[in-house]
Amino acid sequence: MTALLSFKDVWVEYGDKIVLERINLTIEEGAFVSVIGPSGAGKSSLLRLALGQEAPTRGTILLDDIPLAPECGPDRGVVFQHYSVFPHLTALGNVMFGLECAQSPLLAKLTGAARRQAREEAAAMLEEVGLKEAMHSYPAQMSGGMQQRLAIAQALIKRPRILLLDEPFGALDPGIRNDMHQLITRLWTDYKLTVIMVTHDIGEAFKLGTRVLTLDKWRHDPHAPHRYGAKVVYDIPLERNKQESLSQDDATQPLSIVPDDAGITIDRFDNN
Amino acid sequence: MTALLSFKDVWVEYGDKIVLERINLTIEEGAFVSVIGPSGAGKSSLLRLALGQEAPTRGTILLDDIPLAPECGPDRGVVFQHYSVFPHLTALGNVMFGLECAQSPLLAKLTGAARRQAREEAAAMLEEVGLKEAMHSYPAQMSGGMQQRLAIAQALIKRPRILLLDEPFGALDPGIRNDMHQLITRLWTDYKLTVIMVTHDIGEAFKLGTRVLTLDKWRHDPHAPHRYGAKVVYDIPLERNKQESLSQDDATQPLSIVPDDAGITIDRFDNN
Amino acid sequence: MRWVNRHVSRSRSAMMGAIPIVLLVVLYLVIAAERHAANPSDKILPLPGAMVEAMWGLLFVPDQLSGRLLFWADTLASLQRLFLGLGISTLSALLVGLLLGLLPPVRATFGTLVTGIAVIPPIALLPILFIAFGLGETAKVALIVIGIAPFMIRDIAGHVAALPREQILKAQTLGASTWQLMIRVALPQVLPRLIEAVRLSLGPAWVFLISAEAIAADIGLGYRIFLVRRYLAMDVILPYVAWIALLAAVLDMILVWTNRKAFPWAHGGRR
Amino acid sequence: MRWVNRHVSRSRSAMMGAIPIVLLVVLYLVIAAERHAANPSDKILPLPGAMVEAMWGLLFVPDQLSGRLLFWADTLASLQRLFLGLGISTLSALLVGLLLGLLPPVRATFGTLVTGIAVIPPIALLPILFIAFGLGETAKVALIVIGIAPFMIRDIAGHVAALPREQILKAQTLGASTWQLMIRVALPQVLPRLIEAVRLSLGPAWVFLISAEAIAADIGLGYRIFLVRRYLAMDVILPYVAWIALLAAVLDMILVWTNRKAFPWAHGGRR
Amino acid sequence: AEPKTSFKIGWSIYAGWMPWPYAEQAGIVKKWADKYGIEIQIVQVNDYVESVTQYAAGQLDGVTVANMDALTIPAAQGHDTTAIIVGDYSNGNDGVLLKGSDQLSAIKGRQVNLVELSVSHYLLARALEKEGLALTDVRTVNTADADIASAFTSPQVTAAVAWNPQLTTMMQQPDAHLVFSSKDIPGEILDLLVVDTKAVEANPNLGKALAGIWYETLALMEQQNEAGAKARAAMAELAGTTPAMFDSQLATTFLYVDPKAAVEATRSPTLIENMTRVRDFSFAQGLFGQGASSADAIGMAFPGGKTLGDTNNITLRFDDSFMQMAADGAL
Ligand SMILES: Nc1ncnc2c1ncn2[C@@H]1O[C@H](COP(=O)(O)OP(=O)(O)OP(=O)(O)O)[C@@H](O)[C@H]1O
Ligand SMILES: Nc1ncnc2c1ncn2[C@@H]1O[C@H](COP(=O)(O)OP(=O)(O)OP(=O)(O)O)[C@@H](O)[C@H]1O
Ligand SMILES: [Mg+2]
Ligand SMILES: [Mg+2]
Repeated sequence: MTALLSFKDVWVEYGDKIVLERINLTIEEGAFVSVIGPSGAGKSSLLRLALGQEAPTRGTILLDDIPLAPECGPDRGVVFQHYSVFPHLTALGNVMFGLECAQSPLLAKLTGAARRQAREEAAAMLEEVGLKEAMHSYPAQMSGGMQQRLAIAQALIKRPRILLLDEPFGALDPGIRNDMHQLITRLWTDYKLTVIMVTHDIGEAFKLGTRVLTLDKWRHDPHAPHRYGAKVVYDIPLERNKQESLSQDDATQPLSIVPDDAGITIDRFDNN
Repeated sequence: MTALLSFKDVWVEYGDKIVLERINLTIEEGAFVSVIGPSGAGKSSLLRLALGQEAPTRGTILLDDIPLAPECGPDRGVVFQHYSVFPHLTALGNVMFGLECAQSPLLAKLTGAARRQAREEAAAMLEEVGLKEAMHSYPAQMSGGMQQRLAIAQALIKRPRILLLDEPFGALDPGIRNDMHQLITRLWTDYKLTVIMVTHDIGEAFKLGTRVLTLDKWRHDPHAPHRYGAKVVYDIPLERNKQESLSQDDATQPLSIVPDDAGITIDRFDNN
Repeated sequence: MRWVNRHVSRSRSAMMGAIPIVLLVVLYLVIAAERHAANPSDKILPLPGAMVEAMWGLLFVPDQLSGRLLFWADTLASLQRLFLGLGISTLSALLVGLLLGLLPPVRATFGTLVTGIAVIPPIALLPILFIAFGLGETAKVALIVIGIAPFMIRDIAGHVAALPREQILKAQTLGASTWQLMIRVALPQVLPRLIEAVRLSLGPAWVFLISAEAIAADIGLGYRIFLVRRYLAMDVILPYVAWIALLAAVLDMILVWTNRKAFPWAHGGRR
Repeated sequence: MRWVNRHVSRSRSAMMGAIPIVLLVVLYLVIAAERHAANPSDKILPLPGAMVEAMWGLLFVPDQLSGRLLFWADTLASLQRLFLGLGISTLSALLVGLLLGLLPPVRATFGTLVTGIAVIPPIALLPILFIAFGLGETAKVALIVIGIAPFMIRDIAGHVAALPREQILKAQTLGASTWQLMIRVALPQVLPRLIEAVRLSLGPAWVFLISAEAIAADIGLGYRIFLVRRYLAMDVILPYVAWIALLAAVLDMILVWTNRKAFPWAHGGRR
Repeated sequence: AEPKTSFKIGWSIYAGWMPWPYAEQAGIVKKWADKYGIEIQIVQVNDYVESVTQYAAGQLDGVTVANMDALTIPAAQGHDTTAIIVGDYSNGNDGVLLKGSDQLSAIKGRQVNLVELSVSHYLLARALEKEGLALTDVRTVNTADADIASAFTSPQVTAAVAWNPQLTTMMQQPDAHLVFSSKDIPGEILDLLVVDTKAVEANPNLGKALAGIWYETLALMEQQNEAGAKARAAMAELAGTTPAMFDSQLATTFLYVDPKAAVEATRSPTLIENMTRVRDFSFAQGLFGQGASSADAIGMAFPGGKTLGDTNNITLRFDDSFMQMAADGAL
């Protein structure tokens, strides 16, 4: 498989605080990369870089071997950690938005048959995330988990080439979370997406990913805590989950080998 | 133990949508109640009732056998699902706020020795949640997990009689989460707090709670999905975790019997 | 219960809101009565009787020459100017505000200019204004627009610029072009604020309208006030001012109501 | 790159901001030159030479009667009034705005009154103002305050009322009394908006200042403008207006800068 | 080119000018305009100064104005202006008011509120002159004409100069004394109708129509019968006042009802004398603008070829020909 996204010696700094340090990373087309690491390590920062929301302080990021513009576009979909949806649109409106933008450049509003079709598609996606009955609710009328699912539905309906997920299932109960796992795996296989997912659930990381990255500070100086940034300290490929091997298989099979978290979270405190 | 908080035939409705239905519940002083249930079931609504943020549509809530005023006070501490902290205060300022309010009624600002002491106390609490080095950062400069820990520290420093936690550890990695479990259990035992905690992690619910409540719709009519609200469908006492039994014991011992989620999350979809 | 938590029902709120106004009216009556006791021909704080008498003719007796009921003709003329001015300002605030708030290059280029225009007191430019727009209706409407539009533009632009960055990013990942972002994300979210801005501008709009009518007009509420001011006819001025306040308050209420009805998403929060 | 994403650096921004202003100046010069070609004694759009000449005397030659340099004396007098008016308005906006925004009973009782005052055009009530405040400096400052304070109060109250409900609740669970909530939660968070409100009020404040000076004064920028207005002495009016705009723009810049420096938390976001 | 046939005449509220709007509403304007095949629009400008500056800026073709302002505003700006009707002179319509004293001399050292650089300023200068004082002996505070009445109610204001109708209002203050008025300087404050010289030269019908309107209206309002009273009542209403108040204002206005009297006043040498005084005061106050080097900078022309000041820069002309036509019944 070819390199879709590559980070070349990337640094992220805020003032004199080093957050990410010397990140060298190549993500292949069709990969499902799980990113884990302690709170404050820089996982969200890494996603922001890939999204084009922020430019690295040093280093370059290449998308298809072309330097990434500090701009995000429809090739990348995102679910933010603080899941944000459009407060002025109903659930249905939020999900339809992407379809409308693509099909109606001028008004971003559809009419007639096109509208009906987009509506159906959006309704189907909402049903998949379990929001069928909240279709006409505004985000302010939804619970936390419902808003999160809405954000997922909104990103998934576009089938973006790269999907960036920042703790997408954090506010969901195990049952619904499992359904979401199935959904995302199905879309990932069907549409050959590339997924980068930040999660705190190590089981989830290993269950879904074809590769698990662990971000953490590689050194810690108690007198100058901001001197050292996080690096990729573990990079575990999981052949088992690769799309080829999954294609005949059921993606939702439970994984038997979920590593204990003790080995992965190295220094839990003082990461900030 | 005596009844601290009791719900008597409580209903919560939004327009014609019934969210909570006929809730009858007695929470004893010193209990650690874990609340689980599918997304959108009404867990946060239940906490809002206990907090006094919202009044029930029908029914009464008694605190110490006195009807609860629709007002929250320093006897109840809270960590919201969308963890919110004061954006204009640093981490330290956020944690000190509660101490300052109590000790300086006029200006809510401390000086001299009192200030130094409050500062130390707050710093110690921040260290406990792993934010020692981010003490002088503003919330906008923190990661999601750091903000969540800040919100926890802010609530804990007041040692409120009743602590209401809405998915307090959702954005934390397993290592830090474990530390938080220890912290909260210690404070709970030391200060004889009463805790109501909403969580999606069933393991966590059973590990920490003395009682696990499951909220869910008791009936579902596909043609009128809003007709039926959620009730307490399971109410499992866990003698093992009770404060008496814990006092000599280590609270953080891993629980061996974590029930499978299949039996608890009854109808995962269409709860909204 | 703590004062922050004392919710006041709508009907009680209306009652409580009336209290200070009633008190003020009573205070006025007491002072006016006192002044009249000292000087029965006092013109500055007329008693209600005098006001009713003075207003009667304006309200119900057609003007000999034109056959119009002056009070109503004044009201009509002023409201027409006011609505035109407000309408133009609102539209331009929406248009320019969106562009300015959303597009950094536009903001860089025109932000300073808008600020500059906003801080130039249009009253100082009155002579130029009348020369540029003539003595007709245009100049009056123009004064209102020049007076309030820059403020509204800046307010809307500020609000658009303060939209959560995440929303702008997310819309782009969903394929929205700048234009689509503007009309589907920024525009609808800024509409409630636009209504707010209109509310806040109502006061200044009246000020500019009255200033314009004071200088060049032959009809209008402001014209009448400045006309009779030569005679210190407070018995006409005060009812006119009260009428303006009433009109403005009703407008304000309509705007509040519209805001609540038209944008349920902005008010359907958890509160 | 999409226009929304085109970030403009500060130095370029300053340059781009100058473009439309320079263009306007050039446009003025062209039109003025044209008018002067047609009528050499045209007074409405004076050429720069005439302005310099007219201003020279005001700037550098002491006035025969008072011995003052008129331009500077005018500026000083006006700025003094302006700052007093702005200061009083800002303080009262903060005070009343906090109370109104935070405490529902206060809002219910005084909200209507503030709205009422906000929409009453103060220049219509001048006679009453004269009685209450006389004709001296107090009256001028009072006109500014009455003109802008209600707007600022409403703006601040609206902003306080829009603080996330969660924060108010949380502060209470942390033991904050209403008073503590006001000074420790609402006040500091509303300060950036207060500076914003002062910025937005600068324009109206100048308007009221100039109106006040037009009505009764013997010194001040507005006085001078209205005095020479009758001779259509645009060669004095235009430089004066430009000077006012410059003063206001500088004030505006200082306020923006203060806002950024004083409230890092409000600007230290992820952007 | 076709001569212009559509004209705008501005007016503002003053006792001596109220016949204009009345004539408009009573159809007299239309009658005369039709007769001479032109269109005349009578435009009210609420603010007196604004009406004159608008005329000076070319937005109006004619305006009602006091002699001093005609000289210092349009004429001083090089706007060639012709006074075709000398309507009246102020005979008590302008006055100096003092509180607490009925002696003019008490004004010394006081703060005086007035519309600066206007006829009020001139009146004040003349009053001080008669008292042997100079303008430097008082402190003037510019006060808008619409606000001066209410300003005078403030205890801080103890001296003011104003014209009617404000003057009447102000005199009703318990403590107010009229210590000097235009009655003391008859004929010096004239109320004119001026028009753009070029316009009236190009189309003399304008002058004829205006003269026709004016004298027909004056004749009507001077009738001491019901029709006259009705006309005056209508004018009072237009001025925003009561008929009684309006009549009292007319009493202090010396209207040249008879065109012959107006012609006579325009031809009399006292006009030149008065204008000399006015222009000297104006020049001393800097009202001729920066460019003027002497009181002669602006030229004036009077009937019979008499002139005053720079003959190469005549911008204010007194033309009695239309009044004469009215007197001759030749309109
Ligand atoms: N303002 C409102 N108007 C209408 N419905 C509302 C409103 N607020 C909440 N609801 C509904 O109440 C139900 C319960 O919401 P609540 O936030 O209590 O759920 P929850 O159990 O906390 O879910 P989650 O686990 O996703 O946070 C949801 O179905 C939601 O749609
Ligand atoms: N604007 C900023 N200024 C200063 N420091 C910042 C800023 N934004 C983020 N940081 C710091 O960058 C670090 C990484 O933040 P990031 O949000 O990427 O963490 P994370 O790995 O996503 O953590 P979490 O799991 O808690 O969400 C944090 O220590 C945070 O304090
Ligand atoms: Mg994160
Ligand atoms: Mg919830």
